[in-house]
Amino acid sequence: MSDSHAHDDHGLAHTMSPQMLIGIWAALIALTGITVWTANMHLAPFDLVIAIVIATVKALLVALFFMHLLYDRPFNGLVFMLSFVFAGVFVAFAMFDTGRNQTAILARQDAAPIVEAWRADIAAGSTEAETEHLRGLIDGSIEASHGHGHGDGEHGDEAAH
Amino acid sequence: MSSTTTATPTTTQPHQSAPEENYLNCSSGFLSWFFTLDHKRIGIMYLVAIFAAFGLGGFFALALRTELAQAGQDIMDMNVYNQMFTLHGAIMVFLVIIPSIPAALGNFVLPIMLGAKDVAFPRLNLFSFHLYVVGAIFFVLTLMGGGLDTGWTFYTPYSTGHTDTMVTTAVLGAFILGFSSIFTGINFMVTIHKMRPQGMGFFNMPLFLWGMYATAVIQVLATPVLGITLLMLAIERNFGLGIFDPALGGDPVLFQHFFWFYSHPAVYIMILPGMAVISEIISVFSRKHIFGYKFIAISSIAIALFGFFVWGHHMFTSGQSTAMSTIFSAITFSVAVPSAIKIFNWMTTMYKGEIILKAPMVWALGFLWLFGIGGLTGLFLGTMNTDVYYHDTYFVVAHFHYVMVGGTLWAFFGGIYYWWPKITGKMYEEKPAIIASLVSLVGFNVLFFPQFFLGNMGMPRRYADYLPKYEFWHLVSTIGAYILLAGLLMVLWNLIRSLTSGGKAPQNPWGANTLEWHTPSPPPHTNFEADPPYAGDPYALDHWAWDPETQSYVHIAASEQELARVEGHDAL
Amino acid sequence: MSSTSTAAPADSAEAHGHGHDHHHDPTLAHHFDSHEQQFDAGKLGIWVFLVTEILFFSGLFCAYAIWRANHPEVFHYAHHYLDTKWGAINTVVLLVSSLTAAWAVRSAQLGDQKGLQRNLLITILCAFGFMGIKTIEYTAKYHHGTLPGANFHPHADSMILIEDGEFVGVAKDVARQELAAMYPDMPAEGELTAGQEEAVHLYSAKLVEQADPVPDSVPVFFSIYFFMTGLHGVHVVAGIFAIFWVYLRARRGEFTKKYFGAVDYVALYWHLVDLIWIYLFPLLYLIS
Amino acid sequence: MLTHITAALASTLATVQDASQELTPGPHLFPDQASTTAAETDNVYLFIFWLCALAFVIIVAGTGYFVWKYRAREGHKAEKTATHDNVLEVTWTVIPTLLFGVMFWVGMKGYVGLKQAPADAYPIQVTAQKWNWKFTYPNGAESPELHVPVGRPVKLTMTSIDVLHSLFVPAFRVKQDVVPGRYTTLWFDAKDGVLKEGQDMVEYDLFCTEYCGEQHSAMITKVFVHEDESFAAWAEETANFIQNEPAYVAGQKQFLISGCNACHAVTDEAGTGPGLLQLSQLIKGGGSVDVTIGGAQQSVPADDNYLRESILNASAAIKVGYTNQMPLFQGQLSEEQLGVLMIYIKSLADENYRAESTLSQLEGGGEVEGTETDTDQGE
Repeated sequence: MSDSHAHDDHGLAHTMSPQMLIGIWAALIALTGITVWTANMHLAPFDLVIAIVIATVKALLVALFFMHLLYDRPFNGLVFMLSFVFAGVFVAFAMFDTGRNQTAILARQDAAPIVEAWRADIAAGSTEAETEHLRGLIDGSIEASHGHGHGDGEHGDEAAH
Repeated sequence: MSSTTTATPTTTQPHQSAPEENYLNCSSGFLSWFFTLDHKRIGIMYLVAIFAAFGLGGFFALALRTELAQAGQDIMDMNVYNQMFTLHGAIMVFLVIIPSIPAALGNFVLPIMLGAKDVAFPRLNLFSFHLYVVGAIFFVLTLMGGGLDTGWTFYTPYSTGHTDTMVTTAVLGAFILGFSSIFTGINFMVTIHKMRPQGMGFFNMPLFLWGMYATAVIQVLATPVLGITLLMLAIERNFGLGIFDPALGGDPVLFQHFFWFYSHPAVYIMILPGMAVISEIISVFSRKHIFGYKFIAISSIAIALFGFFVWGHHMFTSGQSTAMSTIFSAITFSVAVPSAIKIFNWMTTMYKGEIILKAPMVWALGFLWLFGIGGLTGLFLGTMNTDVYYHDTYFVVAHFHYVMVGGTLWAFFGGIYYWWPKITGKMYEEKPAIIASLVSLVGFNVLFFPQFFLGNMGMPRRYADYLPKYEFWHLVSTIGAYILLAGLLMVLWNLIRSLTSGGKAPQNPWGANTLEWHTPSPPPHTNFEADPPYAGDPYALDHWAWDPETQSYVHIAASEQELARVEGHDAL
Repeated sequence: MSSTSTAAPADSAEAHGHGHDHHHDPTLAHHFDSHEQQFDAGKLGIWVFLVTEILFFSGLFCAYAIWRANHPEVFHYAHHYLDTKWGAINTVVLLVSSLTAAWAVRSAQLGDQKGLQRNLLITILCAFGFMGIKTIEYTAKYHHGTLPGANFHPHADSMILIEDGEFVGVAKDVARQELAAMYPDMPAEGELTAGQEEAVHLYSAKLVEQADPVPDSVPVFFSIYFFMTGLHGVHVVAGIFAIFWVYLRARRGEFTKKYFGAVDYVALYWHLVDLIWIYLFPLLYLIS
Repeated sequence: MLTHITAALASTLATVQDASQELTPGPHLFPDQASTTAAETDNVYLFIFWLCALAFVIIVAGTGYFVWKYRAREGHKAEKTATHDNVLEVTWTVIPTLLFGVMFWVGMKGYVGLKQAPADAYPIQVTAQKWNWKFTYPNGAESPELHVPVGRPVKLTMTSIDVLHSLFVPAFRVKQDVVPGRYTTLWFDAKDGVLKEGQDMVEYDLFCTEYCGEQHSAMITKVFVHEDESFAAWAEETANFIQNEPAYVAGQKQFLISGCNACHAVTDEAGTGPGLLQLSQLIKGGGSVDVTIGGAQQSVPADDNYLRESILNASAAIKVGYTNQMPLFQGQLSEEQLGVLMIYIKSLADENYRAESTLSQLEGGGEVEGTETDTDQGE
């Protein structure tokens, strides 16, 4: 077979040593930390680039060592690479075209009705928010109108931010 | 049986008559088929399923043509018409043309050609067949539960927000069929890579395997994108995803990019296997070594790869940017070159040959002519300003039917006739088979050639009704449809006749040298009775000579390695 | 089969046996010549499968890329709704599981049954952990009404406030602080009465009105977020089943030094799931 | 089959002429070359056609000849010839490649030409919706057919309010999809030659070529190419028809402009939507209509309010027995347009609405309102 008999000497496949496994893993954890850290430094406009570069380094570590690509038959690696080439072409061509057409598309962006809908929705929620009413509610002299539209206090602690 | 025993007719004789055990009679009962791991039986089940689907799609086609025979709404209203052309397209593409050659013939032939006992992953193979069945069921559900009227292209936003037909069911069906196709692709790719016999390097493979390999590459790389696209479509429709629907700020043209990234390569999933079959038939029935083996092989791969960079030529009028259209048009022509190369090599193979006009060859010649027209008319559509005129007119309809039907379907029937003796162990009647092929050929051209004229006259496609000035050619076209129907019925009748009352097929009725002809017809359960013979040059046809006694070809020149092999084998 | 009788000396011993004893070896499928061929076939098969997975996800990454390129403002605004903390924790969880998965392969190769089972178990646990955290995140989104596409109806309380392009905070929290500053009766933290709850709600609605307008097509960000993480989640769940299947087989001691393909293949799949998350994390959570 | 194809081919070969002339009906059956760019497209077509004809003859003649010359027969055996020949391969790789290169080049030149509208082009807004076209002209005129001046480049700026459509004028050899959520443009120049002596107008077909639902194949209209004065006159008249014509007559025109006729008959005949005569009678007699409002079935009085709502936002109350197919006309119709439309529908059953006086007479020729709302279509 074109690509066979490359590794007869060590069994069916290469075996990773514990040191290597731990080492690679530590590196991955470290890189995760770094990427979070850099993200908080607001390095725009390079932030995206940096994030992608770090992610790619991590991906390479996983692929080459955890997935044994470094020791595997070269053809398997080639196959894997191929997928990124074609995915890349797909994304690149599609992006290039939509990018060129943005002017035409943006001309109608404001037509997203849903956004309008919930904006109105929220505006309504605040109409009778006068100071008096607020004070009353807070010191308890006014009964809370139960089942008001938007209450979700009990889940507040999960608020994403 | 290993070819050495065929060395003399005498030893062949008793073998031919003995009712030996084969994959057909080794076990029986529905379950022994439906849950078999034997690639041969799976191939046959595909064959049956595909014929059934073809019948359904063909029925829709006839209904459409009948409606269009004259202007005005005659036998169906616009809604029904829209549903019929949609289901005709969807069924023919997803259930017939795409699986036709790879899943049916490929499953049967590929492992035997490799001298293997089975494909690399028999369970996966069975699984893809079961997926195919499930997908088909989803299509039937679509049919029952209110039909589908989006066109097989599912263009947004019509499919997401403007039709209340069974889009989701149909989309899921196509999604499942996609995975059936993917798994077949993976299976064939691995089988070809890892299970080639000793002495068969990539460049000693029969060209059929090259074609299958190229097809598998596309199935693996393109079909997943169809999967995600349809998934996004379903979610867009049911949950307002907002990627494709302009009402949510999405972009309908983006959907067309997603869709054609799969669906253009899919065109090559459909035609490459056809070319692969033709490469075998032409050589065998010209009694000549195939010409330009390497170029035919490489051109298949080239088509497979280039095919990925040309999808935008379906979108010249869609609102795609001029720059992108230009790039796509340029690359599009690069795909045309390998096809041209193949055609010329096939013709040169026939040159100074000994051309035997049996059914497979007649279908193959039909392929050359019809695919010739289909391919050439493609040039008008790859060229940008003529495409602006022809896009979404009957010219396109005629073009892709010449490729899909005149190309793939003709090759499919050629392949069926070619491997029929091997698959069933029965011979078919030659004369009716040839007549059937010719009738179909005439019918096909009467059916589709006028549609080029309609295209030139500016007749748009997907029209339930049309202006009176188009009536004449539509009528001609409809007449052709019925002639084609007659031809195909004759084919069916001919094949059934052979099953019921066909003569016993010899091991090698055509004198081909690929490995499947080195084993009895039909093959035993494990494909070869002993170890398969050494795989020499698949096109060394002069190793076989016609033997009038057995009415079959017998092996005359066992190659050196082979003899060596056999001695070694006896020693064990 | 084919290659046997003329096979290279290396596997001729096996080849010699072919046709007779491979029926006795349950771990070698009848249509393969040698364990090596069987293993390599499976390996190539799984790699090709991973290729299809990459292209499957490519559609989503394409949608992401196009939207981020054309509407960066949407991403800069909407990522504040995601919780980097959870994202980071999940990344670590997956990395741990990747390590144990790789280690499981090593154990299998060395025939260390105990280690194999232990590693597989840890991997499964991590997978569950990952899904657990995802559930927490999804529930929060559900309660805040930040659902994909047409279902995007965020509650005023949980909307993100941006003023002059600067991130201020979640409306509910800001509201509570400002109210506390204005009214002595309003506790800065701790339990709130129903009335105070409503006050906070009404006031946040007011804040939201005054804050910078929310960019159009924000719903699409959540479409992409839910679709990408959701599809990834489906793969995690599938992984749980696959690994569990391998674990059961390992418990039955089915794997040997010559036959551990299943472990390797499932591990490869699991690494890919990890690999996709490695990209999802910065692309969705870490936008500055 | 050979006979058939060669016949079809022969008939085409036989009568081909120089493409710069008109090809009607001609061997290739093209429609008139009615635009300045049509000839170039047809020339490119002819160039490729002849190459294809040649290639096809080579394939058919070649294979046919071989089949006959080398047919299996007594005493004829296949000759062993070379199994490959790189010179040959390179030849039939390079020659097609070069030809394809030329095709790409000429095609691209033509395409770029089709994409670049001249600066002085006459602008027309196109709004497509299931299943009719609305063309809006700079002076506020609106029409369901496309009217253009002869010998002057025209630029269409197009958008759709529902699904994909595609505007195709065979005679002009132009086609462009109409995409919801964005603007696409198309230009052409109806060349002077199309108007024969004494003609002041000539018409061509205009098709929708992107499948858009049930009545896709009915989404057909006409292009009228006018000689200059007659175009100006037409535009003037059309812009002001609401003022200058009796309300119910204007209403009838508006009925066509808004494409109501695509789904609604003015008899009781049911189409995609209900026929309107019955409604008109109900309004006259003060009857009521059974409708589904938010899934619940109920009966509402058939009065002006119901009529108005049904026009502006039909989905609010769907007449029992019909599906929600009607597009939203809220914000698409000015009060004048809506007014005359309602008068026309009521006039179907009620003579009293057939008054002959016109708005401009009533307003004493007051200035035209509503044209603003007409022109800001889809901006």
